[in-house]
Amino acid sequence: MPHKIKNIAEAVTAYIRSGQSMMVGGFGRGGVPFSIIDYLADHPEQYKGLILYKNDANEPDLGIGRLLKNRQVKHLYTTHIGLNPAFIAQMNAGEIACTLTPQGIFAEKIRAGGAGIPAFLSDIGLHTSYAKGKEKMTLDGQNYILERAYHADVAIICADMVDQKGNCWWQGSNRNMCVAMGTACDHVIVEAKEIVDTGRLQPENIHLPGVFVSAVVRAEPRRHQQEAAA
Amino acid sequence: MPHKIKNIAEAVTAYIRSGQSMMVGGFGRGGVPFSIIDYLADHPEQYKGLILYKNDANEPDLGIGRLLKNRQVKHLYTTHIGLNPAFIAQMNAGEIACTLTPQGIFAEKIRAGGAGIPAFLSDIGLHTSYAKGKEKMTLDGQNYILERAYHADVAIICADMVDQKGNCWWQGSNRNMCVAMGTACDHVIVEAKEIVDTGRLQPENIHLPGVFVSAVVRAEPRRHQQEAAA
Amino acid sequence: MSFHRQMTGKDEIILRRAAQEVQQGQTINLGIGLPTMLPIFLPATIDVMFHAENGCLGMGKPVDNGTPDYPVIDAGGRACHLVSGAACFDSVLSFTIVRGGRLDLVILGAFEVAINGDLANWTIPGKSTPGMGGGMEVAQKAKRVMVLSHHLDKNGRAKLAEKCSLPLTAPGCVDTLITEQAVFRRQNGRLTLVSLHPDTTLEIATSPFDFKVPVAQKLETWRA
Amino acid sequence: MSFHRQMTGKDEIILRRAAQEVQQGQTINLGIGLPTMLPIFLPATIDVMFHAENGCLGMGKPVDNGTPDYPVIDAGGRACHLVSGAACFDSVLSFTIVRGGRLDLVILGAFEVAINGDLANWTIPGKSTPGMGGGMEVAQKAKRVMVLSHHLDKNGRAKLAEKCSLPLTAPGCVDTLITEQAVFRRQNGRLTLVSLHPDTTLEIATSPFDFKVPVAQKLETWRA
Repeated sequence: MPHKIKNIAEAVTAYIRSGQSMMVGGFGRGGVPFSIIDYLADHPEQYKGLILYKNDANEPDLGIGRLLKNRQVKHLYTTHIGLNPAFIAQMNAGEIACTLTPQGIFAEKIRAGGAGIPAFLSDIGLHTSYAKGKEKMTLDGQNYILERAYHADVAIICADMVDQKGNCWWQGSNRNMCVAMGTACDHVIVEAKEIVDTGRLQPENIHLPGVFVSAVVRAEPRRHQQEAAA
Repeated sequence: MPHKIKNIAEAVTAYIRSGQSMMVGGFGRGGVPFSIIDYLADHPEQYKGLILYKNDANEPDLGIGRLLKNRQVKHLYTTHIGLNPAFIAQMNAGEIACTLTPQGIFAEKIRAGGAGIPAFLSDIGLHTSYAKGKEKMTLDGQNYILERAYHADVAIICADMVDQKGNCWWQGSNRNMCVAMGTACDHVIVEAKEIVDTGRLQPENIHLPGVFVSAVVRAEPRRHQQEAAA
Repeated sequence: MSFHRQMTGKDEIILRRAAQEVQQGQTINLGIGLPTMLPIFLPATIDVMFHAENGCLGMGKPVDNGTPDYPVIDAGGRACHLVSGAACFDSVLSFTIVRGGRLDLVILGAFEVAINGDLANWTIPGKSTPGMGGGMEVAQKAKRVMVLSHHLDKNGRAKLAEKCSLPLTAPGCVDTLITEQAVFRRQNGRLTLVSLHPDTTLEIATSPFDFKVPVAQKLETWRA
Repeated sequence: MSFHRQMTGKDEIILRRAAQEVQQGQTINLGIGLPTMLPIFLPATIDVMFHAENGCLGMGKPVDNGTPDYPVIDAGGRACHLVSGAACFDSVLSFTIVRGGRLDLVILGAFEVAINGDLANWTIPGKSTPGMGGGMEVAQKAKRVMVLSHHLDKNGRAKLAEKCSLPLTAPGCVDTLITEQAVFRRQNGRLTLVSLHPDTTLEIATSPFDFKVPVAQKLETWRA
């Protein structure tokens, strides 16, 4: 089987287009595919009008914060934006659409998209403003929100160890939304902190099997780390 | 934190009662808690009228095949019974209720029970006799079955390595339904092929965190293996 | 549990022909019975990944003297090796792969296949209900469904019927049917005879049918 | 990202009192801000497991000189050690733990708490909407919700209100409210003052309220 390793330009050119929906892994910095995002942010004219799914909005000049600042994003689906005041200002000015969802439901909607489940019931946020305007359903006398699955054209995620077949493993808390996103998109580009030989990851300990992965790219030294070191 | 290791009699006495619903791990022989099942089958008067959830019906004198043969089970929720002709005869004679569900939907219903999702939509089996009498729902013009979550009083599962806090790891294909079942019940008894010191399992490679586990028991040498060896 | 089966001459013809349908790099699920024996007939140059419902991707050769207690079994209960790059997971992720449409090819046995691609292989009401296992899902969601079957059942009736009399596993799902006499592919919604084994003729192969089977204008040469 | 905060004398009083509420063996989730500092005040004999939404159970001490790039961070972005027996997982399993009701205790900050236990801590419309993150789920599903808060906000208004004016995180979820002046527990559906810090009096503690706060007949001694 031909290996899946590509360089970033190849992978991005093959799978990402303006106007697409794109899931981006990460919670805080762990799991964020910084090298792929930086490539997109360095080519703002080629990749715009994106619909993003990301747990949080990173910081203004970091990760998807760069895409937001460049106005390459038309809609952000997320759970938390508390750390990006520039984005909050953009949102308040109506320049970008933002949909906030409780974090576990956000993860569950993505997972459902990957698992071929079009919708599920949930009582999370039922008696809050989150429920306003959402489809409801009654089951055994209880009221629920009908939560629809999320599915996107492409996922970009960062994993700690990846083999040539695309099998992925994450360290510590870096896994977060990456596994669910890796199952819920037509194509998945994995940014690998370390590429290992196929067979080195123990089969039982693989977090995301390579069958979901279209391409593996090597993580580059991080710009903000370089700057911090300079 | 006090460790969770108990002997089988202690754990069964603490968490299992006649008439309860019980999920039983395993697909074929992998993941089946044979020692706990044998204990239940050796005390047929104390543990009867059980409602079981199990991927398959094992063989007549093995695993839940023993519980079925002893008539300790009043309802079996499963996906495949092809290998237990004695049970098929019981079922055809109306002595036991049996609900057959497509295997992935069976797994998904259990997972939903663990994840606090009361129901989800699915198109699996929609145009087959499986769909007859099931609740339906239309979403964006597509018809779906409303699949309800499974939840049970107790799960019994077998894992390959378990630490004192109940963190579990499975080898090869032994994991099957065990993880989902381990999340979907009020109490979970894990039968451990090997009990390891807390800290020995790498945190990233734990398949089921101990938070879900009530008790850990040691697997005993298997009766059918002893007999085969005799 | 185990579903071992002695291979007959007809089985071998079917399996050799089926092996020709497998493409490089595919993710494949094999049903219980005849399909399980397909890997023996694949050339060494073909690199594919076999999926097993119970939770593996990358099933390899059967284990010599493997017992059902071996830690890696296929969905039929047979002890198997794993290939390099294999992954093991639980039933939930296993069916995320299936329902997510990640199976390129699933190869199944059948009680009946209808000319419109309907498949029945999970219950003979009142007689035998082994259960659907993962069959409904793989049949409904794989990119391509191939059925391997003897041309005639034990009673001498054709396995390919005008309409299934048994409860369906999935409607209109069969893309390819391979018997020891012929290959049928679904074209314009109907399974169409597209190739004949050299040992048979169109007359012999179509004689068991009490309905008109579509036949391709130009037959493909039998490959094996 | 990080949510560091300098600890004040009031913070310390609140945290010392809150630590007394923690029970042996509990599974606990700590919200961003003040609650994150609770572990410093727990006695060494208490053995609990801290859950972080991003995917760990068994968060330990902060890492000296830890950067946000450290592979284990808590939900507030702080680099942390793992304790022995910790498990790491993904967001999906993390919230299976939350929605499955496995959290014994969640300790949160608040914009407002209402006397009926309503909690508002995720948005101040038109001014600040950090987002609910995992807050709605932990507040709605934990077995016990404890809020840590200064008795008065920056404008001198009581954090405990007769009714929340802000959009709710979850209704009727707060079981315990701890401020530097008092402990309130929900009794008969209403947060009731059950304990007073020795430095205050009932008159001082209740004077900021423009409504009648329920007070227990017999006050508990303040523990710290």
